[in-house]
Amino acid sequence: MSSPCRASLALAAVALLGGCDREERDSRGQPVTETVPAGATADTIYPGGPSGSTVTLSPKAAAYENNAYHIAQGQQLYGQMNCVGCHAHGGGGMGPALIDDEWRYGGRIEQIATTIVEGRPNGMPSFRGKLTDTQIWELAAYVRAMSGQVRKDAVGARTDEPSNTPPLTQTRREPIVPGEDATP
Amino acid sequence: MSAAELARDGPTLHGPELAARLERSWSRDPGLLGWLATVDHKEIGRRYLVTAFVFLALAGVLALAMRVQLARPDQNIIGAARYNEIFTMHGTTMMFLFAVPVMDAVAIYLIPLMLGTRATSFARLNAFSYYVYLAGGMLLWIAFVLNVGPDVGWFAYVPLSGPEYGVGKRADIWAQMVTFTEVAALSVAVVLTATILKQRAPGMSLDRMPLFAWAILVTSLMVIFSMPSVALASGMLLSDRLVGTQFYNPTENGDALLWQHLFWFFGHPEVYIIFLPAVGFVSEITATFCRRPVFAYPVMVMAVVAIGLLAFGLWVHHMFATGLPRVGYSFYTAASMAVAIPTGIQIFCWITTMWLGRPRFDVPFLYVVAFIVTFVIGGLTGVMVASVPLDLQLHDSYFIVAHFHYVLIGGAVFPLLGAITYWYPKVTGRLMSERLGKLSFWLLFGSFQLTFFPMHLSGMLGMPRRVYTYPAGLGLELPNFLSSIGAFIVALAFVLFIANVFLSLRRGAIAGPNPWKAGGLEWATSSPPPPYNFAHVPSVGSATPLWDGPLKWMSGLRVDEKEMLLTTVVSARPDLREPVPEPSIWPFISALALTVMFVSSIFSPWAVLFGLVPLGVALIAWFWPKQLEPTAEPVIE
Amino acid sequence: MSDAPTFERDLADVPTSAFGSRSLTWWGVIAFMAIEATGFALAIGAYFFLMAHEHSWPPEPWLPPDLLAGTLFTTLIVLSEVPNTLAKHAAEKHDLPAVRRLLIVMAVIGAVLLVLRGFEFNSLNVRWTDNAYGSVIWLLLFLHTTHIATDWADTLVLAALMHTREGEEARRFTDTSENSLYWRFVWLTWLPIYLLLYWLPRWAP
Amino acid sequence: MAGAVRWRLAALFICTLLATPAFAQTGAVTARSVAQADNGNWEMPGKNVAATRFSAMREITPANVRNLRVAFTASTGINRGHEAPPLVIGGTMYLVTPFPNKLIALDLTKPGAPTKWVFNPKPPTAAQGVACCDVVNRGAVYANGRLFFNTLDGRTVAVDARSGKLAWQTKLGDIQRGETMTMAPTVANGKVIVGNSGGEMGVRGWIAALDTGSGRVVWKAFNTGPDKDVLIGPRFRPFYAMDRGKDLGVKTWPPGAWKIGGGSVWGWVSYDPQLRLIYYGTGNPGPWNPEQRPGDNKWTTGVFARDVDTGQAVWFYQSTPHDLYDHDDINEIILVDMPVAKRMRPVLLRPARNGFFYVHDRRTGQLLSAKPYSYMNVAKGIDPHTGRLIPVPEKEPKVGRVVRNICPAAPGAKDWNPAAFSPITGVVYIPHINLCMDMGALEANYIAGTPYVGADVKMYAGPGGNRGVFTAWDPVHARKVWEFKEDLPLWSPALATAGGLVFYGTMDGWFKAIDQRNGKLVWQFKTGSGIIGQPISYRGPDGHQYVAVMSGVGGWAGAIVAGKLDPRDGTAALGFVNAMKDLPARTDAGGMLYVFTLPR
Amino acid sequence: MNTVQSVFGGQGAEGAQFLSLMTLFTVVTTIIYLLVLAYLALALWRRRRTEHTVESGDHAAEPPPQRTALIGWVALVNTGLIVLTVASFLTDRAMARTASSPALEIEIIGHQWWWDVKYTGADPSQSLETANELHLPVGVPAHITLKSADVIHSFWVPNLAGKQDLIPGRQTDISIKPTRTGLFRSQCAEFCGVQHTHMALDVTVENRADFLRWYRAGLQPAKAPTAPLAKAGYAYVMTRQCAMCHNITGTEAGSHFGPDLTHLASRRSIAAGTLPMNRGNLYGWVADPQANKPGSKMPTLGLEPNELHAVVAYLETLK
Repeated sequence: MSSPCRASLALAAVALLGGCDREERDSRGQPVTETVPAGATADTIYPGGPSGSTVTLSPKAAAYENNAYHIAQGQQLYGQMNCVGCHAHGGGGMGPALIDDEWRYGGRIEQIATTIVEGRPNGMPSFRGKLTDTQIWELAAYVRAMSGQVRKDAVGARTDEPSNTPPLTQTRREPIVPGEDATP
Repeated sequence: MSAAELARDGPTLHGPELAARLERSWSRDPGLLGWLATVDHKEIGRRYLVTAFVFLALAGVLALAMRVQLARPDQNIIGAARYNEIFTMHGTTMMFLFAVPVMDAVAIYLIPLMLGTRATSFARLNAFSYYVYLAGGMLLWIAFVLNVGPDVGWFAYVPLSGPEYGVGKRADIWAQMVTFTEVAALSVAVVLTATILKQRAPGMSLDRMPLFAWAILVTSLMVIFSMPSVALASGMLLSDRLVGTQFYNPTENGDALLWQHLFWFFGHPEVYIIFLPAVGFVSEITATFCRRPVFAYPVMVMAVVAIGLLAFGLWVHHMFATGLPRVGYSFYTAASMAVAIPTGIQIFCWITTMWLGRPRFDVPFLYVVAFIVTFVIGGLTGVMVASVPLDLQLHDSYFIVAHFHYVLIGGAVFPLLGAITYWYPKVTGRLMSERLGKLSFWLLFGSFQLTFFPMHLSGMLGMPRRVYTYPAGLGLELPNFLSSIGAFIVALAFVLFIANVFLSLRRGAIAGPNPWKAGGLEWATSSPPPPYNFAHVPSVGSATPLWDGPLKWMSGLRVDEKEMLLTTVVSARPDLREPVPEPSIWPFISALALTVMFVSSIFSPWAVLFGLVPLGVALIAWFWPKQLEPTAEPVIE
Repeated sequence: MSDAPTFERDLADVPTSAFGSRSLTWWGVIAFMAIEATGFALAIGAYFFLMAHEHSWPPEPWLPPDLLAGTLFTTLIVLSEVPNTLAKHAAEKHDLPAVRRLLIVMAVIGAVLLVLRGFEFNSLNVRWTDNAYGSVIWLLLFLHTTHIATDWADTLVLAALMHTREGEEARRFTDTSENSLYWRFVWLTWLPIYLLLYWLPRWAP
Repeated sequence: MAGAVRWRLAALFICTLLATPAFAQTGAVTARSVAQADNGNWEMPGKNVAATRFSAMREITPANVRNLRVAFTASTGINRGHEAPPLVIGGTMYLVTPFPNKLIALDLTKPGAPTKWVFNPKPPTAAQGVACCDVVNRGAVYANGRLFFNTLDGRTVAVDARSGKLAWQTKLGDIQRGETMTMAPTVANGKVIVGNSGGEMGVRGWIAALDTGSGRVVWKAFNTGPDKDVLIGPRFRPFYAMDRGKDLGVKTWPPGAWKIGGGSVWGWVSYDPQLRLIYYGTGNPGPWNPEQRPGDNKWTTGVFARDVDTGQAVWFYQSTPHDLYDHDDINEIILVDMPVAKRMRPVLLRPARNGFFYVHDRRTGQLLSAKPYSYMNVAKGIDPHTGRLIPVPEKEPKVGRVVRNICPAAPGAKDWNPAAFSPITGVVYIPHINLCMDMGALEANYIAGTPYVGADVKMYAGPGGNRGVFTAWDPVHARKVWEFKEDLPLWSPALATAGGLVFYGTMDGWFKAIDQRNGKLVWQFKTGSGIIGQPISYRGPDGHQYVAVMSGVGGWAGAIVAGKLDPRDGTAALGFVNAMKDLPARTDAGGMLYVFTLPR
Repeated sequence: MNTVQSVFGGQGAEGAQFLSLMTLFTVVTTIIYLLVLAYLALALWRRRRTEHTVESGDHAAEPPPQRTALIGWVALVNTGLIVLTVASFLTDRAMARTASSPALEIEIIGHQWWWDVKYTGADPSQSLETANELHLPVGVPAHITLKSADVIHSFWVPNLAGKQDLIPGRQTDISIKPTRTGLFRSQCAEFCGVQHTHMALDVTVENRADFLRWYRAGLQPAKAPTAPLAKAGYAYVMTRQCAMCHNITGTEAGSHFGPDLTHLASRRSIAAGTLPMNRGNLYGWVADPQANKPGSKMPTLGLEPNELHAVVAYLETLK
């Protein structure tokens, strides 16, 4: 191939490199012994001031957080495991709203995963043992996507259900920086 | 300077001195910028051809990968997800990036030569179309390499390609690639239609036009009236996936069948857009190698036009299994059967040409014979699947895979390979090797039957399309194994053909202007033709000018300015002298701006608005007339 | 080819520019019109296809678009045919000052129409994410808006061109005449869309 | 020609004859109430077992209501939906609060009514996770010295009225299976009649009678399943053929679906002491997606009459066979004697959720009249011979396709908030709603303890744009007397008084009084939060008339405020949020008792 | 040649009609093909008497016999096509007639990568729901209503009849009248995602008595297990992940996200035809479904060995 073709191909390859992990389809999910790192509860106040060490994100967060395949699986699980019964399509009902920016128990993916596993005293059921590790993290990834925390190119604009909420690709929300609690 | 002093070709200025001055005003400047700025239809045609064959090779490798996976039952060499990506890329690349563009390539190169004109109309649009096509192909394949390739099949049925089940950016890349290739194909169609209607050599009235030109004219009109359908459909799919419109959402009263209707309204004309240029090739090759024009010229022209019209009336035969009212289906069965009549007529006329003429069994002619033997099988299986009760059993099975490979490879690729062998001397000045040509021909013909005939059987044994494996014990082992073996031999045959092309570049016999003693105008100029094609404007008296007495010419076109002659639409009487656009970098820049806009609009809908600004600037610069003509050209009404 | 070829005729006297179907760019404009007309026809086909799915059109709780902006737009775009035809005749008579004035008028009309179109977009009473009805009428309006925007940009460039010395060039007059032809096509395609968007929902059962 | 003229004259004459009684308000043939005499107390939510919600106090009249002022207020300290009425027995007022269901006793004899004692049943917090439509409680009931009420986690509690000490408590519901209890019990013939709620959670509905003394379950009848579970025996003689058959509770369901089929009893129970029959309605079948439960889905969305002592079913009428839109039939049942074709008959009146105002003969269940009292487009009417509702086919929800403009919406023409009947005018005063909805059905998965709904719903205002209506309905002529349009849906019960007034509250906090005769607004007072509680009227220790109501928005309609829901999702709170997006701006949550009286 | 999944089977009325029409089409098209080949061969290798070529000077000649041959050929092709079109139309009408009086109502809902089969009828309490298997009484025309829960699938039993697509938001139907008994295999014929390959359906055509016996057995709820290992398996299935997705009539498990398992052990294959039904495959599938059907919605649970034995023991009691 003549020189111009080779140059432009290399340039384009570098530009799109970031695309590949977003599309990675890993339906097996790596087996991780400890589902959720201990102590990842809402860490708003530190006795004697912040301890300086920002909360280390669980290694699984990166694998699930912006992955289109896991978010889509989470979206299907959200409907089939009856989350939609209490939280509707993010607006809430029996359960609190999920598309707003108020997170009683923390808005980071592992905090949401903790809520799903442990349940919460005011009526959130515990799914420990009821869902596999992968499913729980996929649900947590989708819940974050509902409030716009996720990259726009990892979410679908709508589902094949009635049109309920504004397209996920257009929910404006500032991303949550790890270590800093989400409730403004 | 008054009109008289302007340098013009004619009795006072002809021969080598004219050639030198014309060479200077028609050739482009060297280097990368010159390469990108060319508007010479021959250079763009060659680039289209090379790029299309690169994509053919890439898609061919994917076909081999699929055959390896399907050679034995219950294999897991290629995983399910990867296999779906591979068959989607194979189908999409073959249909959008090889079949249509390769026919455009040959047409862009040959039509001006066949019509006796110096360039295509809208030469810059022609250059622009190539770069848009190249960008679309690169988008698809870079995405495939980066694991973002589409995996929803070449016709991406909704809702699988919709926002809920078409996860991530895969289907967006497919839909945007369709937009690229459809912009390119539409541009080429506009260029070719205008060239054929307005730039034929004086005297070449419609009934003296080469049959290939008729085929390309009908193909271009079909592109103009069918491609907008897939543009609209993929645009609606993109907006469903990005901004949440509800076109294909069945619950919000959208419909999954809306996609199928719009896609197949384009889909079926698309396969005839690929087939009709091949009809043109066969007519030209048969005429030259049987030493006489094709039998019943007006009937052949009517057949081509009939196919062009009928193609728009039978798209629903792709949707017989979707539960539409049965009475509607019988109309489409009749229409699908009717399209076999003009094809049958053409086959008869070709064979009659052979009957009346004296066939010379050179490689191009062998490909024509192989075309007839193979394509008629495909056409007849097509008649079978036109019937609803049969199609309900055969639809979406490997029987259909066999059918469309017979009509596409048999019907289009065989004539294409014949055409390349036939016009190779005109493009390169050297003949391809006859011995290597025959070897690759027989190898291809034999291995093609070995590969695709067993697929009729595996389809009737219940093997659906697009399965990445099949269970043992269903009798599918033998046909699949044979197909896999055949596929590798087909690949070998293609490698031999490509080797023949490259070896003959240096070691092929010198061809001269008319090695096959053919009758068309393209054989009236040197091989390879100079940038201006013809020193003087040829004048035509019959359908095969070189066979009917010495060629007469017309003088008077400018020499220091690029100029060509426009003729009237029906009788091709000289009408206007049209300036030919200068080479310009702006078509390339506009294609770049369009690419940036299309690709970034996958990630954010606002890119459509922000992308318009650079595109607008590039387009304005493209159309802005260059320097003022130094001498005010006196206006003669 | 060494000896001198026999020449039948000398083409020096053939003209270099003409109006109407004799010019090459006319065929280019006609081809693009065919492409866009097919696109519009298919979009309208999709509109009727989706309409067949609903019991009532527009679907019950949604109201049809308000008439004001749409009707104002339609009257203005139809009236714009007057300066458009004048510009075409002026171009065909090579009347440069008239063409310059009329192109300015057409550019202003184009700008006003685009502003009116903005009002039309938010008088549709439905969002494109609400249902298939909303999506298809936004699609039709968006397609026609790009149609107007491209021709408006074309008119602006042409107007600028005519004000330079380039204006005297014969080819620019053919360009102006073809631009007027294209504008005529732009508002002809608008009429069916106007009926579909504003009146069919009111008449449909 | 002459015949025609004569015929028309006759018709004219008959019409005037019919029309006259409505205007001659006083003394004409009206529906007499069979309720007991009024002793000035308010001992049960319905005021009496005939559920007339009519107070015989006549001190406050349309003339003097203008200067009604607040006597005292008390806060419950809980910010959820207050649907319960305050009860007044002697000099003490008792309040039941939403979760955690505190029972507060206020001493009316002292100025400012200080708190005497508070009883805390301490229900587990997890119970809030299975309460479909806000953690409400519809009130307690007083009988022979004790107060009986239900807690959210499914316990019936008896508390001694004087000391506030627990007498007994019986566990009946299991929150692990999604069962809660929010209804107000009814005491009939020494038995406390209670039922469960959880129709949206795939619960199997039942009604039970507990002995007032010991809390022992005397009898328990399910609303789905084989006849022996439903206590259907030889005495069961439904009036219409559609309700006759063996084990219909199983035959009208797909196999096993009746076990999670709903039919809960979360509404009102009335009792006729003469006939010794209790009357109650059964809830909606589960799941909402009708395609998942083909068949009539007996015995959901219908009215049962049972013997109070044995629980044996006497008659049943199914208002909505194979319910399509969650039209529970649990609304109040008002027992009156009414002239029908010139003969006085013991009837029961039901402004039902499916939009029809039913009048049945309460001995046999025969349907005497059923006219729509609100706009509807989902039913063509009731077939008088078979008693069966005639649905409109294209309005039937289908999986995979949204059905639009279903009127009335899922909460129906009137939800749980009961109407009041005024014997002085013979008119039923109905506070109800005017909402339509889009509904998309989808396949529901049953996972115990989680919602089992299978529908995407979005509600919006019905024709006219007003989301609420207060209608005066003449049951004798089955005709609307007057109506008072309200912007917000009416979620508060009504109170009628002998003074000729009708009281109700709006969801943005206005407590209104309307003249019974002409429907004119005569007085209103802005309370702190939306009113969805039952207003009551009682004679205070000083012998004067007091009117009391609890102000605290919530319930299904107020969930957007009580649960701080996000208005961008139209389907939140099972679709109600789409119709209430403006409520957060007009009221906030609260929990306050307001007591009004005339200035001394 | 396999008799389980092939269009040559013809065990259904519609399948037989297809075979006869197919033979007619094959005969007619083969005749036309041989004619073309013969004419081509003759044209290429015939002795040249008069040539109409450039070399012979009259290359433009178009002798009349060829013109009449052309018209004859067009007439032949037209008649051939008309015959085929009419034959196809008649076969289509015949198929529609056999579908006129269905005695059996079935509803099939396509999911991403398994089939939900419901025998609906007038009496809802007699309706049966099963998955990935279809039993048909021989000789009885069955009317199958086809719906999809997600993407487009296609229901195709080659031995019995043609295919029909399952399209979300629409309701299509197909009528099948099996004429001979036998065990057949059907496979989804419209690309529907990553596991389109493993979306098969076991079709059993049996005489009426066997069918009614199977149907009544299907109506019975799952029997409670007795053996201790099976009881442990029951406890796991009811309290852990299985009940969240599967329905076992007669137990607490009531979710329809995954296939119905009430009579799993009586089926011929596991996971929509991915593995034939036997103990080893049950172990393989439950232990690691993602290995056998990658991308399937059934996750790899990571069961402990004792849990795996218990669960498989319980599943085997679901006859």
